[in-house]
Amino acid sequence: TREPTPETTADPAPLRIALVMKSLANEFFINMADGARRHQAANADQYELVVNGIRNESDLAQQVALVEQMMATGVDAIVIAPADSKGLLPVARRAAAQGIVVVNIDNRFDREILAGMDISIPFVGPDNRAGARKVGDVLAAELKAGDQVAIIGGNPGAFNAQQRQAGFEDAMRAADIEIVSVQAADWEQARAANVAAAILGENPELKALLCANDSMALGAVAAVRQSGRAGEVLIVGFDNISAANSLVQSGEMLATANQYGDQLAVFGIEYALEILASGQAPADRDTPVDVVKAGAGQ
Amino acid sequence: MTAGEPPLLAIDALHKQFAVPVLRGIDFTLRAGEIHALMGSNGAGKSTLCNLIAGIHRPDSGNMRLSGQPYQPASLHSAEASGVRMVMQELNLFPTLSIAENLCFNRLGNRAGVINHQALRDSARAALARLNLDELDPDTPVSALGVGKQQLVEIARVLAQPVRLLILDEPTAALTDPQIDQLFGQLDILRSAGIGIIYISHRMSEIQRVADRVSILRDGALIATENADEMDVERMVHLMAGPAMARIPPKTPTTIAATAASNGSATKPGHVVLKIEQLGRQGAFTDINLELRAGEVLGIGGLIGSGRTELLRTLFGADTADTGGIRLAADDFSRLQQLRNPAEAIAAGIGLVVEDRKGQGLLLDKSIALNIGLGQLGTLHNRLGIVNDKAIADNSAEICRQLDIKHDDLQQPVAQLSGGNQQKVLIGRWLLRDLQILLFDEPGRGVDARSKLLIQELIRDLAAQGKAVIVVSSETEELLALADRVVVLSNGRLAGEFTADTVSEQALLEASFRFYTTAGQKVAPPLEIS
Amino acid sequence: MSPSIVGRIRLPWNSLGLVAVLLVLILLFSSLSDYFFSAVTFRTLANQIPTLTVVAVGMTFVLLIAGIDLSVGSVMALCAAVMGVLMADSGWPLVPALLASLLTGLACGSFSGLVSARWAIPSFVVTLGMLEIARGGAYLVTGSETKYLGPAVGRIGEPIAGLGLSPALIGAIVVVALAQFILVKTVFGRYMIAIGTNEEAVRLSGINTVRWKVVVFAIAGVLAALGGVFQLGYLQSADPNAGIGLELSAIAAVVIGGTSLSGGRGSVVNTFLGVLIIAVMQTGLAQLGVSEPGKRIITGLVIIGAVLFDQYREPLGKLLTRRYEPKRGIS
Amino acid sequence: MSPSIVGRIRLPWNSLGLVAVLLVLILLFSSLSDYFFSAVTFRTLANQIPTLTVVAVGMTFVLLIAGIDLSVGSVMALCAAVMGVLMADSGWPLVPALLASLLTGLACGSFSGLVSARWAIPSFVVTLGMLEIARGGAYLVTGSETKYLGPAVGRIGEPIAGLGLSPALIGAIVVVALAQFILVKTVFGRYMIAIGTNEEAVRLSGINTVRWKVVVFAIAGVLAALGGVFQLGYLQSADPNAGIGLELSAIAAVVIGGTSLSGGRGSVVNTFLGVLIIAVMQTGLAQLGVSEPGKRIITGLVIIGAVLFDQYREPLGKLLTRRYEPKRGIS
Ligand SMILES: Nc1ncnc2c1ncn2[C@@H]1O[C@H](COP(=O)(O)OP(=O)(O)OP(=O)(O)O)[C@@H](O)[C@H]1O
Ligand SMILES: Nc1ncnc2c1ncn2[C@@H]1O[C@H](COP(=O)(O)OP(=O)(O)OP(=O)(O)O)[C@@H](O)[C@H]1O
Ligand SMILES: [Mg+2]
Ligand SMILES: [Mg+2]
Repeated sequence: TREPTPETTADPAPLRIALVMKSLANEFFINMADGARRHQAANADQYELVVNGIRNESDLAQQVALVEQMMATGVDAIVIAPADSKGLLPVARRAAAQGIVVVNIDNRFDREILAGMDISIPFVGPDNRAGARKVGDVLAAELKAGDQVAIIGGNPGAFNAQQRQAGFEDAMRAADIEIVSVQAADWEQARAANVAAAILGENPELKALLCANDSMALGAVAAVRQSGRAGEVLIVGFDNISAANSLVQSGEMLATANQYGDQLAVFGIEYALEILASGQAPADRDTPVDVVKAGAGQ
Repeated sequence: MTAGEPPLLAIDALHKQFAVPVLRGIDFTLRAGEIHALMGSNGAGKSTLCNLIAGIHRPDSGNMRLSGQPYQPASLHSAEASGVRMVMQELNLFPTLSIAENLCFNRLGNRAGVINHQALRDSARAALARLNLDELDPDTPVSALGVGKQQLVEIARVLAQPVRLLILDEPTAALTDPQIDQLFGQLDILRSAGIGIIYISHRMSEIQRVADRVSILRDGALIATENADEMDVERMVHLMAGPAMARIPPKTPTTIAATAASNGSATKPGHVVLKIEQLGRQGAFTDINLELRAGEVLGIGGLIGSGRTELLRTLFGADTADTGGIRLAADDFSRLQQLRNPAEAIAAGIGLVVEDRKGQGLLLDKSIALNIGLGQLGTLHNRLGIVNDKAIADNSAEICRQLDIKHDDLQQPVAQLSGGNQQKVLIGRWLLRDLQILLFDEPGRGVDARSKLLIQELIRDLAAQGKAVIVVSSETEELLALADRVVVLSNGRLAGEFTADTVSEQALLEASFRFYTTAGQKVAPPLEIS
Repeated sequence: MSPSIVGRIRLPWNSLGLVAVLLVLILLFSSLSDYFFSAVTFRTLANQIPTLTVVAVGMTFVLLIAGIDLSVGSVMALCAAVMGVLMADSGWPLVPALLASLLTGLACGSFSGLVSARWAIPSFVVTLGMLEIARGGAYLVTGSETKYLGPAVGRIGEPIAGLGLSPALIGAIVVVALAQFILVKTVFGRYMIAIGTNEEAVRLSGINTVRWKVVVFAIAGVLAALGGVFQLGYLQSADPNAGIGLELSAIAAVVIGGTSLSGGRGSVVNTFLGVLIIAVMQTGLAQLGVSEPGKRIITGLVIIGAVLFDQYREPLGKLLTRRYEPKRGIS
Repeated sequence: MSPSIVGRIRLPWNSLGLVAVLLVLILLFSSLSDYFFSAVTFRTLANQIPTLTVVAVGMTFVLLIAGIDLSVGSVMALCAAVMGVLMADSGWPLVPALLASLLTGLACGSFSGLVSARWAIPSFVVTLGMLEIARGGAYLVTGSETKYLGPAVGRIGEPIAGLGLSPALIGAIVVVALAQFILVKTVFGRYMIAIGTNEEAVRLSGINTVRWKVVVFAIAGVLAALGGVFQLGYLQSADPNAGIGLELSAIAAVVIGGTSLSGGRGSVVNTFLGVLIIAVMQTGLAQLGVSEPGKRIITGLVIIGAVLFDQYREPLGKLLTRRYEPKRGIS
């Protein structure tokens, strides 16, 4: 129907790009998807977009299946935010082998393994570890050496959970602040609240809680409030979902990290289009991660 | 022992206690090649004794010898291994397995554990043939059979295997005469083959027909063993009841007139309360037309599987009819309707005492009080919905007295009661409700002679109070004793109606066969009934 | 088991084993952590249990009639979401929003109950479907965003001055008491037990089993909603991903409380004890900072251990069960 | 629904309803998406179903004996993890690692079976415990990170040249065929059904029900392990978080296949159809790029709808069940 773009005279159909995400059930990825859709609407003449996410962020098999289903629908490019930095590589490779352009966003494929493969998959996205480090540094600035903090992590084994935890630890170590406890709360608000409450009970001296995402940060806020130590215990999160943002503005949270999710997918798509056009794979590109603090930008 | 060689089974000083002592020092012998009847009122301990012999329970003390050898079965299985087999009082089939698989359950496959269904079917057919059940397809799942047929399959299962000592615990409770004759035919064969048979039944006539010797149990004690021909009905009833004499003198009314008279309710036909018109249900019965009058007891006879249970269930709204319907006096019979569920039936003043007490009647592991009071809960509570436990307990106690239900405590689970007493609990539930029309499906099932008379009297009283009653019974005696009018179902169709002067066992029997044509379903002409 | 469930007489005795397990856990954690046995910890617990408690009470009723409700987690999320959106976006005041949320729960529960009772579909399947549907609904109404409400709902979860107990906790305790009363004293309670024991027998004694089953699921739905409200008060925000896996925790609590999965036997009080056992264990493990694998393994062992212990505290009970319920729905 | 499911005679007839549902779905998606009805799609499906299939077969056996196994997801993850670690870190070759993984599954299954059968603890509780334990184990062995194996295990999942089918798929189909044979043609199969309907009677006829129940759970464990192996081949890596919620999908497949949750009635072939229905639905929805809420809601409705349809395809069947199996374990 649409006018074929010059670089695809080979096939008359418009380009089809699949965006495969970790989940479509939380704000961060919803923003990502919306950003992508807006971009597609603006460039409707260039490509069609199919957006998919898995029901449970840790279900690799289902995401692999998604990629295959997209391959089945003969897309020209797949922009993927992998649920795991290793588990998704084989299928990505198969896609690439079929001549489908694969672009990796949000969380990075494992470098060594990728290197070991005969393909190159460009990465566009934030460095979770660096981002967490930044947030950690902002927190450290509020604390003094020797203070006690605790980390509430995501699903153990989830790649970005590990990255963010590592980033937090880097920052704390740098400011030699003591991490008294590291516990997982599976990205979940209620679970985080319970874990945080327990940690607070066990550590009367606790000065801060570092949470690997904002949902858990919200839980931590509740726990701190209930323990009557609001103000004494600082809380930082990650992702800058709107609820967390308002808490940061109101000062109940110290800071969170903004990865510009809405841009992320767009960058990926632009990369894909570029490769489809030029056949050249551009270099990896780290997108910015900014710390959101009270008063600072949304 | 008279003869030199030891009896097939010798029991002495057997004790068994559950909550209370159930068997106290039983001495008992069974000779090879005899049919030994075991009689006793409900809860006397018959089933328990047999359960001990069959290895289901273990005695507390006392010992058993099987043809001289010490015999202590560790389980039903080990008992069967030594040739002792039992048909239990309650059904123990696997509903979702086929008849064939049930019949051959403990010898299903070859050494590799693989089943040869053809072989299975063949041996099943053979087993069924012995009870003249050729019309049953071995592949039918047992759940598709009526209770009576399931009982026959159960018997066939036991008969199908080699046996030295056979125990039958009320095998005929759900059977009709032709099958009973068939069964007795088999028993005679076994007897002459030198098999010892323990036979439990509450039906005097049967005892006199088949038994060589009779032993009477009372309250867990074996109080007499005599030759059957030396023992008449009065004596048996007397022994079972014991010195604490039965409230009502034992009697076996034989004709409708007799009953009617004996109950003082000269059968004056009241006004019609229910009209059944062209009622039919796929695979069970067709084109049933009947009128039911206040103050009458309508008996329904027929062979097993003739559709009686289904007819009652349909009247009660438990199953849906495919054709026709009923008219009620409430709206002057203006509306031909079908009750959609039991709740509607009760609203319309109809109650049903079901046939399958275990599966569809009782809450086995719940208290006697709850089981009897279940139907009343809806009324016995205050505005807040708080149950009036006192009232329920009182009612239950009263019912237990009326039907003399042998129990230790109203909070006792019904499962702990003997079969007959369980049946009485079920009946009690319905006596407590004041309904205009009551349907009884095999009310006397497993109930001892005296209680049976009690129940019959109660039913007559209901009629006398102007209620209308339908009684399905496979026991011709019971029908004659109870009913003002008897209709017979044959293969799901009405096959005749009888009143006091036209009825006879022979007539009922002939009617029962009327609509069975195919060779398979035709049953051998019945023997004369002594 | 024995008739005792019907007569309240033996209830306390039945609870003994659970109380023992609970005490053991408390002693254990107190000895392992200097801070466990403290007001703080118990305030923490008091904040956590209301949601699980009310949901588990609803689950107890459902299991009593030999049903199951897998949808409680999603339904809770949906109801919290509805309340959150109404307050945050549509600016409704607390009470009407709260009622709307309870109504949502009522609707979900009634739907599940109606479909499964009226058409005799296993409730497992119907509520499995509802689990998906309600979760989808939660995403829809929130646009998959966590709704932050702030102090507006705070008072639900904050201790009432002087009393030291939060409305949520009080509400939960009232629910437990009321439910136990209903179960033991009222006709409805008897019907639940009877239906769970032998539904057909109950139907054939002229009781409208369909209606009562629907009522039970409706109650479970409302209680799930209430749980959502409590959580909303606690977290001051509505998360569309809340309550994932809640059904298993709830069932675990109920079963630890000795309620039979095949229906006809159970006690709300014991369910509450089950909830406490789970909550104490989670808090304790978190306070000790046990590693994630450790937490999982210990949790698993405690679940099995608690039931095993409870079972054998009263071997006679077991024999009776063995003897009279050869056919367990889910053995 | 009708008892006849067990007799092989009526099997085809019983499967009709499911086949119908399946065809409807396929037609629907084909009409909605230009890409759905293509060889590629079906190859995709072929890659996805093996794991769910074998796990669901194990679940069918467990439900047949009126049990339930909630631990399959975690056990699968644990077994895949064991295999992954052995190959990646300890450098074991494929076959021994595979055997070790199956043994792990066997151990987990036998443990659950033994505890629940020997001490008459509801399998729901025991396997709920095992769900936590095995997950913890998976975290332990992998150190909570995904193990990448690469092509070493790839061939399990890759289509065999010429044949076009992957060993995994072939394996899954063999399992289905074998299991159906066992169920219908062997003594063991009949015992499962008998235990599911009247365990006591089976025990009385001198059969060691405990042993058979343990065997059933052991089989379920091994099949969960096999599912893990297949997934390992598919992902070429072992993820300790794999299989979360798998138990529900498996049970959904089994129940859609018409197996009774209260035991005694079921068919492996129909379970397989249930798996296909679920897989087709997921693939179709993904290809259409339906929104997450949409996916959830549609999935839920299809689950309920499929069972409802299957139930009423044969209303007589329902009456039979009504009349002769009043006490449904989980109704
Ligand atoms: N498991 C049990 N626990 C407690 N009491 C029991 C148990 N089984 C049987 N009883 C009691 O033992 C007594 C004898 O029961 P049994 O079944 O042997 O009577 P029966 O002679 O067979 O009566 P029926 O003619 O009604 O079958 C009854 O009082 C019954 O309540
Ligand atoms: N749900 C059913 N499905 C198939 N056949 C049935 C069903 N219910 C009853 N039948 C058959 O229909 C006939 C009527 O059964 P029903 O139980 O009503 O007979 P009955 O006269 O009461 O004899 P009994 O109850 O003593 O077996 C029997 O052949 C029975 O096997
Ligand atoms: Mg008896
Ligand atoms: Mg009948």
